[in-house]
Amino acid sequence: MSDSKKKKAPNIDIFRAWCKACGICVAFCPAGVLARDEGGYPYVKEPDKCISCGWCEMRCPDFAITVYNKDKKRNFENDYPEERQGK
Amino acid sequence: MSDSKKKKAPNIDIFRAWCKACGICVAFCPAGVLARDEGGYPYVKEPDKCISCGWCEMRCPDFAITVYNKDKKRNFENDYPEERQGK
Amino acid sequence: MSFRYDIRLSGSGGQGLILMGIILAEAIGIYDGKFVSQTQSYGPEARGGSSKAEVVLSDTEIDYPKAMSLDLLLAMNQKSCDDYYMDLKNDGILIVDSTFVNQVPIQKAFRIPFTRIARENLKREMVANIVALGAIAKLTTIVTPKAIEAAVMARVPKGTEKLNRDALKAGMNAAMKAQKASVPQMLSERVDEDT
Amino acid sequence: MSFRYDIRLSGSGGQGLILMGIILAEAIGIYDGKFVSQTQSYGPEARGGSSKAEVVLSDTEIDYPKAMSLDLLLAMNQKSCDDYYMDLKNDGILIVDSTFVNQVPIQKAFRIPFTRIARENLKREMVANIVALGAIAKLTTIVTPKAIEAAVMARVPKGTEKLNRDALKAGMNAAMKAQKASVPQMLSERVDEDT
Amino acid sequence: MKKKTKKELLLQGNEAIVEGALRAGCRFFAGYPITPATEISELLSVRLPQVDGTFIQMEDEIASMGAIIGASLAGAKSMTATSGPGFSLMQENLGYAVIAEVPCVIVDAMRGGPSTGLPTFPSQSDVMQARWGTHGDHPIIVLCPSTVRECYDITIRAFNMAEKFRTPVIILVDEVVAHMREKISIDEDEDIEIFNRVKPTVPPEWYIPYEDTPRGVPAMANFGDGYRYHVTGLTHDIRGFPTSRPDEIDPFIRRLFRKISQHFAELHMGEFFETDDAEITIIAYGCVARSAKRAARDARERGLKVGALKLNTIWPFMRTPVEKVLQTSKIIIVPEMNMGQISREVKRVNKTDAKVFTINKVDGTIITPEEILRKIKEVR
Amino acid sequence: MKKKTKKELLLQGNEAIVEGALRAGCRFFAGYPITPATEISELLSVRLPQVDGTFIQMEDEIASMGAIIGASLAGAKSMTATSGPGFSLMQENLGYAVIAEVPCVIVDAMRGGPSTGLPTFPSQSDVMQARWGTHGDHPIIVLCPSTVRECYDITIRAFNMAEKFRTPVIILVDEVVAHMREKISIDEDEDIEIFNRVKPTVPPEWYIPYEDTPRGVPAMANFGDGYRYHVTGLTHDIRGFPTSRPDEIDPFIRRLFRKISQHFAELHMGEFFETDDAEITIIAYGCVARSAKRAARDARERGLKVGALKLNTIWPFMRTPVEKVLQTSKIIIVPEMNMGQISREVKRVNKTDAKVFTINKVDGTIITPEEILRKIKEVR
Amino acid sequence: MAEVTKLIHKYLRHDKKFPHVWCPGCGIGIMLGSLIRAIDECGYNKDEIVLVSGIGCTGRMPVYVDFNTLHTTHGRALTFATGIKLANPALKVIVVMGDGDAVAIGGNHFIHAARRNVDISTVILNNSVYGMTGGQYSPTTPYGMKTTTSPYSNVEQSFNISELAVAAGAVFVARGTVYHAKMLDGLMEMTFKKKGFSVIEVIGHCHTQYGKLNRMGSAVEMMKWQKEHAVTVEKATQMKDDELKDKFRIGVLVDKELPVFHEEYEKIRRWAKEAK
Amino acid sequence: MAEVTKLIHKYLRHDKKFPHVWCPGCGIGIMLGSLIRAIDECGYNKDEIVLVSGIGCTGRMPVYVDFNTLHTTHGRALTFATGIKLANPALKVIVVMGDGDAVAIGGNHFIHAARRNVDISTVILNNSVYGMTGGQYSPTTPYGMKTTTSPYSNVEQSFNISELAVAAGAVFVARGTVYHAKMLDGLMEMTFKKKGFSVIEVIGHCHTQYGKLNRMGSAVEMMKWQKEHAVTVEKATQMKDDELKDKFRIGVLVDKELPVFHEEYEKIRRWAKEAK
Ligand SMILES: Cc1ncc(C[n+]2csc(CCOP(=O)(O)OP(=O)(O)O)c2C)c(N)n1
Ligand SMILES: Cc1ncc(C[n+]2csc(CCOP(=O)(O)OP(=O)(O)O)c2C)c(N)n1
Ligand code: SF4
Ligand code: SF4
Ligand code: SF4
Ligand code: SF4
Ligand code: SF4
Ligand code: SF4
Ligand SMILES: [Mg+2]
Ligand SMILES: [Mg+2]
Repeated sequence: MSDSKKKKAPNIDIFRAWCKACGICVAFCPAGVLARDEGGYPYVKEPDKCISCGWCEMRCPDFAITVYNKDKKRNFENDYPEERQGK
Repeated sequence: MSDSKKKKAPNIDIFRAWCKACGICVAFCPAGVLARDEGGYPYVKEPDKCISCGWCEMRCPDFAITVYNKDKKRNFENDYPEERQGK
Repeated sequence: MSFRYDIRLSGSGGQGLILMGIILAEAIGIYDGKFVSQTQSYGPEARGGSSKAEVVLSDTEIDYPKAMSLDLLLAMNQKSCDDYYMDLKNDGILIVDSTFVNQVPIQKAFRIPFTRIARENLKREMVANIVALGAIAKLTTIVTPKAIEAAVMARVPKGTEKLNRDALKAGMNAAMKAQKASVPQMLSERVDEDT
Repeated sequence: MSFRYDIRLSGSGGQGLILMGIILAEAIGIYDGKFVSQTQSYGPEARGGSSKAEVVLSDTEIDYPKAMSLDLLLAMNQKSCDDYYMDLKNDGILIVDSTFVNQVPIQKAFRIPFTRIARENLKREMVANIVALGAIAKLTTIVTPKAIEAAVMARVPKGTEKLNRDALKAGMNAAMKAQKASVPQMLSERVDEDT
Repeated sequence: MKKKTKKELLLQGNEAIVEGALRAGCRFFAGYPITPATEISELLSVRLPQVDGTFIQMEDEIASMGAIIGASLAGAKSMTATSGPGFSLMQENLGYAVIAEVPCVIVDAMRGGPSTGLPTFPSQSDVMQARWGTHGDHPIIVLCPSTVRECYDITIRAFNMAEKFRTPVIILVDEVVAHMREKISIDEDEDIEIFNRVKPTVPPEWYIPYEDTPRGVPAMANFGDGYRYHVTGLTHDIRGFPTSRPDEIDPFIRRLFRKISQHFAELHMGEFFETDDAEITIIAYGCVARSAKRAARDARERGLKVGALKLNTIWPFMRTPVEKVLQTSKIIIVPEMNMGQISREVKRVNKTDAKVFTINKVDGTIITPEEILRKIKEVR
Repeated sequence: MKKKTKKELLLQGNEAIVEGALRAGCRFFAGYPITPATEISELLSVRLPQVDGTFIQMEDEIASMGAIIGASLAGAKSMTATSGPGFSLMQENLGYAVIAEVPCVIVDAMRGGPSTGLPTFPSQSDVMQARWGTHGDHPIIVLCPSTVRECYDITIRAFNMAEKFRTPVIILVDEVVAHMREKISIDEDEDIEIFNRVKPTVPPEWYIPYEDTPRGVPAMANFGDGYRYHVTGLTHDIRGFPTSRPDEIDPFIRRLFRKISQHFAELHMGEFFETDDAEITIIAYGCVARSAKRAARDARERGLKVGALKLNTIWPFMRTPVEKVLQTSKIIIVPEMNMGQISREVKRVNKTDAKVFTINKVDGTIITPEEILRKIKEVR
Repeated sequence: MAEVTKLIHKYLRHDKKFPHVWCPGCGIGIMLGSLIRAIDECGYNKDEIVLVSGIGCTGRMPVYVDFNTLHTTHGRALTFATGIKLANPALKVIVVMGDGDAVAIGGNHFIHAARRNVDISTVILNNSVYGMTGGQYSPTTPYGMKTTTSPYSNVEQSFNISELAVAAGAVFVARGTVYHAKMLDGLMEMTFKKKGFSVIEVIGHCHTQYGKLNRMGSAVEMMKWQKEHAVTVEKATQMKDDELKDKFRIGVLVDKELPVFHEEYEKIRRWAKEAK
Repeated sequence: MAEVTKLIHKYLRHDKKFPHVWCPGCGIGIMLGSLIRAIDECGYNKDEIVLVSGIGCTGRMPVYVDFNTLHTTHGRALTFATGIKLANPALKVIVVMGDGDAVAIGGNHFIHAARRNVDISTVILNNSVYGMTGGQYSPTTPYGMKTTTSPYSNVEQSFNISELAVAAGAVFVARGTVYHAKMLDGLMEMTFKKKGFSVIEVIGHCHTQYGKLNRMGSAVEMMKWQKEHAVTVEKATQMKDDELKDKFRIGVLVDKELPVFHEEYEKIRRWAKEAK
């Protein structure tokens, strides 16, 4: 796999039919990847900045956003000790 | 008031109509004043031993026993600090 | 019409009347094979107060399950005797525990000191009810002595079999005595009726 | 028979149709002094979905409180237009928000872009309902402009009076334009009927 | 254009119930939110403290019913409001209010059932529950408004009856009427009859809290008034103490019934709408009574002699008015938003040759005038 | 003297209910103690664990009703037992069992009411509550034994009906019958019909949990059987999902009624006692039916043509049998230990000239044969 | 001077059937004595007291005493009491309940009344069983005990009523026993004097049902058990955990301040009138 | 790989009306995601899960997911769940409730199920309000807040759901927030794996009702509040009382062992058969 392919920007898919434009994904994206259109709906404004953390997907109340190519390790910003994560 | 009068044995009155012969007054009299007849009913067996503590009266579930000439100070054997007695 | 016999067992709360009722019903129903229905005054309200159990027996299905006109009344205390004797049929039988019942309102009654017998002869006041059952078996034809004994044995706690068997016996014996004593009275009663 | 006029205001959840219904009913009932009854689709189930408010007015007590054959239908989106136009009387009036309603099933409709007017002229999309109220006051005789203005003023939050007055005005103006445009259509419709 | 006066208001049925309650003197409300009765709670939480009353939201409907009984015993006119599921939960304590003779008002805003059913859609299916919902035989007063104005008036009447007869009074309002807005004018100076419980005038030693009186209703002392007495849900003697003596129970239970049955005329409210010459009479209540009147009007326009009898009192059943139309009409139609509840009663009292037909709707939609008209055409 | 066999027993009505339940396959009981139903709990706490069943005492009757519905959904035949106050509390979840179509059996051992009333005395005053106690219109099956034998048999029938019709079945037993002891013989080898719920046979993808079927009763999968479906107390479509579409609700609610009404003949149980030539027929149920039979016997002895109709099915109302005696008898007497509940139904269906009289007793004592005889003499 | 019984007679309803309904030796009667003495000591007049109960043996108490008395439905006493207190805050509202009444069917009302801090004094007689209905297990029946509905053994954990009251927010929680009758007088008095939702759990005994089934002996025996297993809060602080293992604490467990419902509601009324 | 959403889709009932019923931004949807992921992580199969709810916005959850699902009556979910678990202990029973469902009308069932230690995992979404009925105060609405039935101010004290669970005897109690969604996955998983009565309180938000009335802003704003006011149990141990004053703890609050009801009952069955 080429280097460029590895660093390829993640593919973020927003499923408009289910999205309710709540703005949560946009507000909490740690990398400022997402923005809201005039209707309040999210769109991927800065695809390259995405760090594949998956937080947008995790917090979307409507299962309307999908992050492809996410880091297998589930790279969430996590504020809770590993041993208490229920694994 | 003469000395003998002061020491006069207390008058213990058992109201048979209400007494249910439970035996509580007898069992917990600290001075062994009371005893049970064949029907289980209490009677004053040793009037002179009575220390006027009033416990029999206090614990009778049926308000069937009265201690006259009780010490005004309410001379109960008490296992609870004065300040917590709600006065 | 079919044969029907109405019994009321009455007294005060602690005298074991409900158990008596059950044993009697079981003896009549299960061991003697008749139709039987047993009812009772019920509930915590009855604590300490009056108590009564009724047994109705018949050779066919029983419709009304409570005692109507009594063929047999057992009164284990004065109050129940006073309250219920009016419900007796003319030829009904009254049996009283003469330990407690002093005033018997009608002549043709059997007076037997069940409690005294239990207390003095058997040293256990609580079997007064079994003593009374023995008497009933003797004084009436509604239950066989065999059936009553089997029913008692099936219901009493283990280890008390002898005591209870003795109690039954004592009751039967006392009944025989009473029976003799009361015969003339009953006859005189009958005579009265005829006049 | 007494005069009765049935109105349905319809659209989607967030378009303020219930408030419209209340204001219209209040204008007609309290300020114009007619009998009025207002009902609505109700409940959290209606969240985000369709919404409708109905107003019935009359010069006597109103029996059936829901709209029957419609004298006036306001459709603020396509779905409600599609769902309800069949309920219009032959000479009933259809008013649509042409911002959202593209396909108007009948000819004699007034097409007014309430939402666009609110959004563009008044910079507040949420007053589209007030714009529509203005239009209704103009296009029908069921409510006086004075009454509608008073009712609006009584219900809107403090500080928004001017905005809402402007919205009403804008609605009335738009209605006058639409009225002119639609006259021939209405006539042609009538002609059709006669044939 | 008329001037807006303070007294002309566009109110929802639920709001009018609140206004009626306050006007009647209600000063205590305990409830638990439920659609479609919630507005009553919400508005009273605003209004009651303004008049030194108390609003409390309890942990459930059982508690709400308990609290209003307690408040009433302490002297406050009290009320709760709920819908079917909550009404089911109130049944045990409702029976308590009956046997202990505690005045209070319960509003059941009917929605589709059974169970959670159709929370936001109308129904009339709690009519029989209102009569029979609690265990043990008991009389009950149940009223039912058809208009916003009636919501106001009937609520006042409900409080009056509760106080007058020392009994819980139920208001059954359907979702349509509860949420409908109509203009009503409320004149605060108007001379409306407000009834307050009759208090004992005898000295405390003479007070017999459950005394039999000619009216069947004993005087009621409030807790704290100096008449110390005992209140219980057990069958009790005239002094309020538990009894299991048949000779005390029987007259007591019968008095409970008598105090209602003896005042039928006073309790029965309704409207004859062109029934005098009607060959067909529609008997209806709640929102459906409006469709019924409309249908009667429309039918008359078509030359059919149709009338309508509106029932505003559901229980005790309006036997006399119903018998009257049974006598005069050949056909009776009972449209109801249930599978047939009041129609059973109509049939029960029907000793004539009149035929009783039903229209039953249980799909969450109101019975329309057309549906009634269709039935008229079908059966006449 | 006959030999005691294992199968001849002197049992209380309550005990016979327990035996019947176990025989029918009951394996789960949740309840809360209350007089006069407590023996059922107590005995089942001994017996259920012996047969790998579960007994649990819940925190109240609401919880008990919830638990038996849950247990039934998980596959166990389940039951609860209570008396009036607890029965009132069960009403909400009872309606749930109706709309979600969950088989279960509820015993209400009737005592004097209303409210706490007369805890240890008999009554028949929950008859209408059993029909109408929960909010929302709904059908219900209610059975009522008169003898200890019937307690056993009817309990088995109740479980069978519950399973067959996917519905709660109520057993109303009065305190007299609940506590009366009679001899009954139970043959464990006897070939008694035991009905178990019909499970789906289709693959899970095809399963339609609330499908309309000719019988009106859909097949029922247990939770865990591999048919994952949704159960709700909201009105639902055939797949079990909430709906507020009138075109889905209407057939659903009507199916609930139809599955009962279509099987009246099967559901109706009772006894005609010398009614064929009877000029006077007594209609009764529960312990009073025994007095009725006795009264009929005694009357016949006196030369009066009196019969009795015993109702073992209270709801759905035994219209056809009742109509039959209404046709043949000139006089109907309905003695009840309430202020007149079933008599209302008799009057409702009475289209003949037969006169319907009532005997109502609410003082905690049973109606005696003499009282009925007295009435017979009074009215004939 | 026979002040104790004489005083009690001042408050009894003599026209009611005495001897009372309770079994010989039942602790409920002893508790009733304490309750009366504490009320007397507090100086309330009879007319201002409302004594409310639910259903159960304990629930039978109000009928015997000459106050405003209210015997409600099973488990619901606190809901009625809430209505009474809020409709007329001048009344002193005391609620007596059995353990089943209070924390089985009535558990929810109990925790909510505590949370709201309605000014009610709550007296709970905990005899670990449903006495009235014949000895079925209650939520306070200890694990392993026999009752008529746990014939083999109770498998449920039990509530600690006082701790539950604390967790729910009661501002005053005390525990006593009927054996320690004198101490009970004092605790009862403190409970009544406390403003807000105060609770006293009274350990009693039901020897006729619970005691019998578990071979715990007569009323006397069971009271001896109370004597031996109760430790005052004060003593308990000086004891080790294992010494305390089979003991329970008596005395004042919690005494704190929180806004009282009807006083808070007075504020609401002021604000409401201002907003009008 | 889009495992998160893909995984979720594996469990959704697609034939049900999506988007779901909840308001834009409502935390219930986020919690649903966590719940599904935790179930997946635990490795349960769909057929063995029974998801039970009461009535409320939160109560609407079961309809969307492909398990055995049961939408009961308001407040009663745990009673149905108890019946299910005891009738078929092989089933994994999970109950989801709103705060009102769980501790207002359902409070008694909650404390009793906890006391009995019935093997049920209980998930409570605490949004401090009755969402479904339009924003009335609930037992968890803090003192002083406005709701549609406390228009001036709420005068009641509020329950701490987790503490109540502890006092009632729950063997496992955790708290999380919908903001801390990842942590929630883990806590949820632990809750499900625990045998006995386990509880997870999930702090959510109802911005459309409660948030609006108290000017707390949008869903995003309210989630920021969660972020700022939550402190993990671990961190909290290192913080001073005054630092913790307006904070709440998230993480595992209690994890202990007690006999589990259905296992205990197995013993009873053995004894019962022996006694037979
Ligand atoms: C709704 C309802 N359910 C059940 C009962 C039956 N019942 C009466 S008292 C009681 C329990 C009594 O126990 P407790 O509260 O501990 O009081 P105790 O008798 O032990 O003093 C029960 C279950 C009832 N009266 N009402
Ligand atoms: C017996 C009963 N009472 C009241 C209601 C009305 N009701 C439905 S949901 C609800 C409260 C919802 O609040 P919560 O449990 O916190 O859930 P949320 O909607 O906030 O998620 C109420 C009171 C009902 N359905 N049933
Ligand atoms: S979080 Fe989900 S629903 Fe909200 S805006 Fe983003 S994609 Fe849409
Ligand atoms: S994956 Fe992370 S960085 Fe990428 S858009 Fe989502 S939240 Fe932002
Ligand atoms: S007063 Fe004290 S010493 Fe005297 S008899 Fe009573 S208990 Fe015994
Ligand atoms: S304590 Fe009272 S009731 Fe018991 S024996 Fe003594 S006097 Fe009698
Ligand atoms: S049953 Fe128990 S609690 Fe009730 S009075 Fe008797 S001893 Fe006391
Ligand atoms: S009302 Fe509140 S809790 Fe309910 S869906 Fe909307 S935001 Fe969520
Ligand atoms: Mg107890
Ligand atoms: Mg909530």
